[in-house]
Amino acid sequence: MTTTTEALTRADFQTDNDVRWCPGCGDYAILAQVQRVFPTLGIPRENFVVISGIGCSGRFPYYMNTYGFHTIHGRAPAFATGLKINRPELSVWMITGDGDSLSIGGNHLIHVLRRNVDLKILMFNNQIYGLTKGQYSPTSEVGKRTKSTPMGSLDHPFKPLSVVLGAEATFVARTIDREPKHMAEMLRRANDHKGTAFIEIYQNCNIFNDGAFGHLTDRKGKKETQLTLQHGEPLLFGKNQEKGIVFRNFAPEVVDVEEVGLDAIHVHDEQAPLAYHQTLAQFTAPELPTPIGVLRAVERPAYDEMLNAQIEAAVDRRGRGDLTKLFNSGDTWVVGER
Amino acid sequence: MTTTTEALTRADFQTDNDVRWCPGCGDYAILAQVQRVFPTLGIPRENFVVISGIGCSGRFPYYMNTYGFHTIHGRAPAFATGLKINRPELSVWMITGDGDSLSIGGNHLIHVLRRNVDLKILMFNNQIYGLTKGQYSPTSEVGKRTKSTPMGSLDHPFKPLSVVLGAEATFVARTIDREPKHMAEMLRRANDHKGTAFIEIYQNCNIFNDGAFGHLTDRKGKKETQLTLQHGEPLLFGKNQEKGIVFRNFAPEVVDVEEVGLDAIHVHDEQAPLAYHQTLAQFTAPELPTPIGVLRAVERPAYDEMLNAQIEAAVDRRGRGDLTKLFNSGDTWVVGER
Amino acid sequence: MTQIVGETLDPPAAQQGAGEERESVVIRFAGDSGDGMQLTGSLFTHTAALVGNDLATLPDFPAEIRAPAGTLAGVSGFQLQFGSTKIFTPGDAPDVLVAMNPAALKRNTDALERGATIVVNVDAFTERALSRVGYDVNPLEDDSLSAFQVLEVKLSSMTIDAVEHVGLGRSDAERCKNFFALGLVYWMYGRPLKHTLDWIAGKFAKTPEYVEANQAALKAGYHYGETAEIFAHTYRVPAAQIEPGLYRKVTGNEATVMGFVTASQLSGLNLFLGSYPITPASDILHGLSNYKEYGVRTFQAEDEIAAVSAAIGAAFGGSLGLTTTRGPGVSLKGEAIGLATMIELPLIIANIQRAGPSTGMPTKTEQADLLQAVYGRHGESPTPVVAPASPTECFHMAIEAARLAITYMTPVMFLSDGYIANGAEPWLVPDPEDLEPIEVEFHTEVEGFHPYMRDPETLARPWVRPGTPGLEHRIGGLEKEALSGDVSYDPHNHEHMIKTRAEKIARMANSIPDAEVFGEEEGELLLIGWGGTFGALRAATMQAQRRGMKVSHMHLRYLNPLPRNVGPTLKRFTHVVVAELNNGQLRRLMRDEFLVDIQGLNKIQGLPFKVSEIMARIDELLA
Amino acid sequence: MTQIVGETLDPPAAQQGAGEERESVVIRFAGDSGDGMQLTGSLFTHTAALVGNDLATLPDFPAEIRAPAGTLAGVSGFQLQFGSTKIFTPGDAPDVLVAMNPAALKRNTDALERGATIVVNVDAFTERALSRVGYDVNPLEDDSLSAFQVLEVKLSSMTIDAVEHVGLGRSDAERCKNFFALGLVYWMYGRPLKHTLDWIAGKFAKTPEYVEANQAALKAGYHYGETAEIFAHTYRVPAAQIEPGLYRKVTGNEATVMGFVTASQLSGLNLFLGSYPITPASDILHGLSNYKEYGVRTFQAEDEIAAVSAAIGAAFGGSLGLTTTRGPGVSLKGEAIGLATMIELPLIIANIQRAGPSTGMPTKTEQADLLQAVYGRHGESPTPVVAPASPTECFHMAIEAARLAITYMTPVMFLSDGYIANGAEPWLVPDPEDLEPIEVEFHTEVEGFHPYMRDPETLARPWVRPGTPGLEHRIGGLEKEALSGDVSYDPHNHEHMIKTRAEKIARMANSIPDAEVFGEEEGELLLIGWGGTFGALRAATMQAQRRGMKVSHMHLRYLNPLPRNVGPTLKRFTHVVVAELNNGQLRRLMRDEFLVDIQGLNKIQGLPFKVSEIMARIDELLA
Ligand SMILES: Cc1ncc(C[n+]2csc(CCOP(=O)(O)OP(=O)(O)O)c2C)c(N)n1
Ligand SMILES: Cc1ncc(C[n+]2csc(CCOP(=O)(O)OP(=O)(O)O)c2C)c(N)n1
Ligand code: SF4
Ligand code: SF4
Ligand SMILES: [Mg+2]
Ligand SMILES: [Mg+2]
Repeated sequence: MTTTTEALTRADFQTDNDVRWCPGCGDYAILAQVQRVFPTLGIPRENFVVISGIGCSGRFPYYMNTYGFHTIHGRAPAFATGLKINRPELSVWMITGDGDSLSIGGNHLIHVLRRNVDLKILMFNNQIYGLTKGQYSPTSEVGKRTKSTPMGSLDHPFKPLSVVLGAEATFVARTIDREPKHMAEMLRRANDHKGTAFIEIYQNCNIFNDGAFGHLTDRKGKKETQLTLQHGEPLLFGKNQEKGIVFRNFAPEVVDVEEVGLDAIHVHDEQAPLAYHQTLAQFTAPELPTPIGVLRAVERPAYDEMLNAQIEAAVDRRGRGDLTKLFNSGDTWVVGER
Repeated sequence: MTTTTEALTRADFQTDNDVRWCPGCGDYAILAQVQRVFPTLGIPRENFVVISGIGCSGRFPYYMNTYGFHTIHGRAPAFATGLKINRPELSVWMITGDGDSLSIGGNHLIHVLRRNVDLKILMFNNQIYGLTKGQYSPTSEVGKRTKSTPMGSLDHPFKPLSVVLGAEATFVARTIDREPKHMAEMLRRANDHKGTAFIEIYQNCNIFNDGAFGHLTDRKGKKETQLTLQHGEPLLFGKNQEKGIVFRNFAPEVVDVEEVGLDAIHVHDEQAPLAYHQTLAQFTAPELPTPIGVLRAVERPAYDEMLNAQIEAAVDRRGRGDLTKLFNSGDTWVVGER
Repeated sequence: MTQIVGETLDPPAAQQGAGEERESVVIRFAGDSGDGMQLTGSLFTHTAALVGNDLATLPDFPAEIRAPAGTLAGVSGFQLQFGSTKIFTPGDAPDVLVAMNPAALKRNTDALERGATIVVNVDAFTERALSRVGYDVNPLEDDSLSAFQVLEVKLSSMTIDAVEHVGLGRSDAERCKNFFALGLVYWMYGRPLKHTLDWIAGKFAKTPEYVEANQAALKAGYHYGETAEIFAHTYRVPAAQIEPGLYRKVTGNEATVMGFVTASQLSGLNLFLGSYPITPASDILHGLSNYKEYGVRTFQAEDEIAAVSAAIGAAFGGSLGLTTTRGPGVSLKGEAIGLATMIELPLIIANIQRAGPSTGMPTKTEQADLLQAVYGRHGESPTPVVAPASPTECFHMAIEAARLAITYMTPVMFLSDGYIANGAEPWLVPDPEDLEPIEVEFHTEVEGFHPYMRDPETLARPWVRPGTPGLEHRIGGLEKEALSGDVSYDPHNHEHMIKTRAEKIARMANSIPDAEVFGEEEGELLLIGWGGTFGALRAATMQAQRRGMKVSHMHLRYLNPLPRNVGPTLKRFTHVVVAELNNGQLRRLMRDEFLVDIQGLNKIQGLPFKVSEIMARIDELLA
Repeated sequence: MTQIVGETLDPPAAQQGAGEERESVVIRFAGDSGDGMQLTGSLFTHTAALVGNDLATLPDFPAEIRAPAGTLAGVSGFQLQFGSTKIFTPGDAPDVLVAMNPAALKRNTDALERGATIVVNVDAFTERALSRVGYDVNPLEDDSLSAFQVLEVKLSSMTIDAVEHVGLGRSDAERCKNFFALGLVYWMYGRPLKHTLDWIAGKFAKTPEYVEANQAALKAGYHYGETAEIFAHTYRVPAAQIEPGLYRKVTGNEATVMGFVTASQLSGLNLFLGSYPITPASDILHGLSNYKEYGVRTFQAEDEIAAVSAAIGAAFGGSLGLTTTRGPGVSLKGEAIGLATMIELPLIIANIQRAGPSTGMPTKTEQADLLQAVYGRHGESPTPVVAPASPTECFHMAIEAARLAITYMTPVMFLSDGYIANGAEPWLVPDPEDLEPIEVEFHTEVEGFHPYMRDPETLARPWVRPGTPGLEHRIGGLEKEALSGDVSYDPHNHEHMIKTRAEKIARMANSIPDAEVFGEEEGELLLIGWGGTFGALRAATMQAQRRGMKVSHMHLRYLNPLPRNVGPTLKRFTHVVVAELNNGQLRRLMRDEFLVDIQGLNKIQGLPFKVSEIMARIDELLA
């Protein structure tokens, strides 16, 4: 029974449950990183709550020795909202998949983001429905052949970060299952953000969509394909950071840094107008590198804080309610003994 | 019984049903405009289908003498998708409200847009729940006092055009109930677009949210507040078109045209990168004028067309299916008389 | 505003004695949406209450927000019954109809019985207004109303005359005509004006000319009655024998709101409401959002699924989770309610029923969501159901719903209906001290803890708030291992858990009261009802009993599980009839459970029962 | 691939005569997910079919996609029963268990009865593998398996030896061990190898070394049986008396897919499926998406609500609208199904039930969504329900669901379950000419048209395709005026429409067949069942009848409305028992309807009935 946070280690967050993901699944790496980062956040273990929807990712809470809630498909943002409003002192982390969050749960996701409820959302994007055995998902590329699309899928995929930016999310980041250090940093950044923090984690489903992010994780090629974002730093990538991004009339262009000079390269700004972040969200391989890191981090009051402030204000203004006051208000009259 | 389109007039599209909106409601103006534009589109009356969700706007189909379907709250995009896939020759128009489309129906909306089903969506945005008597909606401004928010609403409102752009809508426009000519043009543009056309129509609810768009419809002030978009034309507004918009590092700025010169003013491009359209969607009064017109119009194959093409391709490849073929496939064996 | 029933408010002694005495009277005010009929009715109600009558009211709103003036769709009505005995319903048929225009007359004549009095605003019977609602001939001029006593009053023009001295514009002046009409009706029933005069003075304090005009109109109407001698009779309705105390007029929805706030106070839990607006449940959202100083958190969600899910999230956090809606919303919430059943957390789902199926007739009442409440989820997911019988009872049953949810760690369905939600009654304000606390014990003991260990009596599992050190555990919708709560696919464990969840709900019967039998414990006919049909059933039963018929009435507030005495009771009657505003839903549940050939008295018209309809069936069966 | 049962496939004559004759045999292959047990079982099945046996099969997949190798969670099983008489179920308990590793043994020993044969791959019983599944001692080395005949076979090493000459790597070689095991079992039951050898040749045509290795393993297994003399007996299961014709092995889901495609062809309507993936319904989506050349449009929607809504949109357009799901999906679709009831368009909702409530045990079977199917929507929204009784019957009942939906213009619920969805049977391929067309008439006549006019017999309203000139009209979820279909709030119209919609469904009883009574038309015990319990109930009934007991079996394919002969029939039996895999759902419906004290035989373990469980109840009642 640990109430202090001092002694917490990764082991404190592990459960006895057998981990039931497929061997080789990217989910393992994410679990490990979360278990490593949680003990460092200065939060008592009992104040963590992990809430998930349904999917392979949905099993996550069972493997975290915290309070956990494996809810129903797509609705985790709503459960988490109800919890956080009532228990603002808890650190609420939501785990979801690309299907859970963007297919059945798309609406709850965009609403929680616009409300900016103080939650941390980790979206495991494997571009497939894993748990139901491999149908295409809302993030699968057009033409994907799966059991439900033998002639190839037709739906233009969502770019998850584009969707969440459309909803004016206050914190938007992306990381990769195979980049543990980067992931740890993103988790910490999310934790520090007051409001809804959304992290898309590219996650390999080695059973139904193996190698979907191979171009980003391939040790040799990844410097060419990853664009690591750093606030205040120019948008550089390539083996020797020799390539940069500039924008002309909203259109990104890859340029040779030597040619244009470092000063010409666009400097990343987490607080820039949303359209800039939207541009980054639209970057698609192979034409452009894939941005990794915090795209956007801006401040806006959190819904749960504001609601609880209203409660306090009402108490201040009218005094704490009691039943006598409650019953005796309204239009009343007395009937006397006759 | 009209099967030709030649003789169609507004009256052909009117029904006997008593129109049951509140006197003065902005919905009347929209109805009138739709009834005026439909006969001009060269489509037989019986090929129009008007599908709605629930809300004051949801009554729209009852007043249109076409095929009409008043469905359930928020799901109209899905009904319309099912219809259009099966009956591509029909012209399917969807009517929805800000609550219907962005509250309960937000997910269906973004999915129909990413799929680019060939539908025309008219979203009546009155920034309020009309039919349920005046609760705040997902587009109401923060701090709105309504029956359900006596101390003011807390939720950061959606910018509908931002949300639909996040979903990579192919056609995005905005018009106003009080601008009938502009509205007619938008309706025609939507009709001509192949794919999902989304028009946000600012609509005054004179009962529960009167004057929400007063700054845009006020005869005197509107030149200062409306930014009328024209493809290939600079972003100008003001009484004498003396103000213009430029962008610096994704941030819009209002400039004096004379000062900077007309050439410096940003030229509107319906096919520009999405981030540009997203910038326009983010314009909020009073700092910036409100863009009116077609923000974005790009081409992408329509879902229904592609699906029906797959059907044809399958028939071409395998021949039209018949029952004998169906039954006799798979692993079979014959049991003989014994 | 508290007033005391006393001498100052009594009508002039002279008049008191005048008029014919009536046990009860039914009045309906009807006019255009803009005519202020709801207000007029409310003011009459309040005066009746102050005079000491018992009463019941029912507003009848138009379906449209603002239907065009003068149309049938725009007619707004308010009916009340007041009397010197216990009043159970707003009345079958009005004794007096006040009709402010032809539309109001047309919409309401069918509701009248021979001999009723109609007060019409004859000024409004213009040719245009008549044709607008499809009257080819003026009904005041043919004999179509010959069964009634029609009083043609120039309400508009007399009002304009009466307030002329105030100097309002003509149309503003005319808008006072509802007070003229009210004054007239006050005179008919010997009612004092004082309360209404005071109310006007308070309401329009900032615009003295309105105070003057409205007061003048009220008095003018009263005096017109006195002087014009157009009434054959005036009536007297003496005060009722009412339990002394402080009263407050409440609608069902208001009582529901107070009930849930009270439950939260009695349990010491914060109340959390997750809701998505839908008429007529929205008023509960509106009401609760005004009680922030009671720690009530309201959340207007993006849809019903989010609303119920947030309420479950709140319950997981240790708050009292509530979600309010109407039928279509319940249809959407089924999956999440099933989850609450599995994770065994308290949750209240309040369904203010209206006429279905689908969107149906959303402004009309019905009781057709009972089978959905009991069976409307996949899998074996037993759900308790309670239903208040009257507006004021919503208060008590809301508390009961919370008590059962908390005590048994389960979702509970609270079924109200449009009829009681909008209907109003006087409510004897309780003393908070008399209310029993709801016991809540959050588990904190680490030793021996298992998430699914159970209270031996109630079978409830412990409620643990996240944040409690050492009790970290995980819940979810997959089948749980008994005790540990771990995911389990064991066949016998599943059967055990299914049976345990069912048994837990069945055991609730131990902690709910027996159903009251009104009348003899055996006899020829047992009338069974539930929900808002109470008043009509009780009134009919009393009528039948007075006529010597062996009829008893059992009204059920607990529908799943049923109280223990229901089965034995119904076997003691020759006939058992379940009367409900649906196609026979409680009847089905009871036939299955008791194998008794229960008959149905069913009305599915979007309207409440009339006492006479029930009497007709009683007569038919016992004649 | 069509093969003909004939001489070439018969086992060597010498062996034919050998072995003890058995009427039927149950075999279960069990191993790790990667061991190819499903394939092994399927190949055995196919050979049994070719030899002329009747049979039934049931796969048993692990809940995890890829559980770690060697774990209990990762065990994959395939059970089949084949015989010389009609086979109704995959069998209660295996006569032979093939266990490829300790996990497979541990998971399956409970299922065995005394005397069963266990073939174990002794090579896999390493210390590490044993401890992984919690065996402290090697069960092969204590006496825990003494009730069984255990055959320890070095499956892995012998396979490696047998295929050595092919030159595969060791681990590739080892992976052929399922064929070694299959060969061994073939020898035990005197089965021919030819079909399997051919299958291997075809399957691995591109990699000849696999052909060689797998064929070698198969033969080696067979020869090992022949030479090793480890079997006390071999067995002979003669061919069954099977109706001659072309057969095809189908699972319930495959038959469902074909049924809906066939319904579309028979009606001339395009089939549209709106669906959201959910196991075990997804296979219907997968299956139908392969039939595009039949005009089948499949739409993987963003959720279940969109899926059903799109299907209704398709029906509005004149297509055959279908949506497929499992319980949680039905819980979400309730509101839209209610709309379909109101607008009276055909729609089929297929629910492949699994164990609930909530997420429940999603890989286990159950029949607990019946009450939801009948009552799971707000308001009075009667919904017909049909349920196939076996895998092959899914074909016919899918067509029936479509026929009822179209003929009566209504949503229809098709209730399958996980047991029949994944179970397989031989299907006598029908001649398309023998299938009755489904009549569809789109209304086009303008004269006298009203959207809600009705067929006097079926009460169905006309189906009009948008695009039909002159018939423009509007539909929706608000109550409809009879005939015109305009929005109506008229009280009597509402009651009329509620009753009409109910009557329409009730009249379906006119066009559905009487329920077949298997056995005498009266007697001591009537066993009633529905859905996938058919096989076990029928087998038990036959067993009881053979023992002279007066037991009959009535299996219901139409659950709402019930066939006309159900009521009269059950009154002719002393005992009536409804056997179902839930807590008594059909039983409730029937008790309500018939007021008969129907008893329940209920199993809620996520597993099908065993014949012996039913026999036990029969004995108990009739002893
Ligand atoms: C209401 C409901 N519909 C459908 C399902 C079936 N289902 C479970 S998970 C899932 C999709 C999972 O995809 P994703 O969110 O990408 O998670 P992953 O398994 O890939 O981690 C679906 C369709 C369900 N459990 N509940
Ligand atoms: C499932 C369901 N939930 C709630 C409602 C109640 N409802 C009807 S319309 C509406 C919102 C309408 O707002 P909007 O879409 O903005 O339309 P408006 O009336 O303003 O045109 C709501 C909450 C409903 N009809 N169905
Ligand atoms: S199916 Fe894919 S996502 Fe799911 S556990 Fe296996 S590898 Fe991971
Ligand atoms: S409530 Fe508002 S939106 Fe609805 S009809 Fe009236 S004015 Fe129009
Ligand atoms: Mg996924
Ligand atoms: Mg609105």
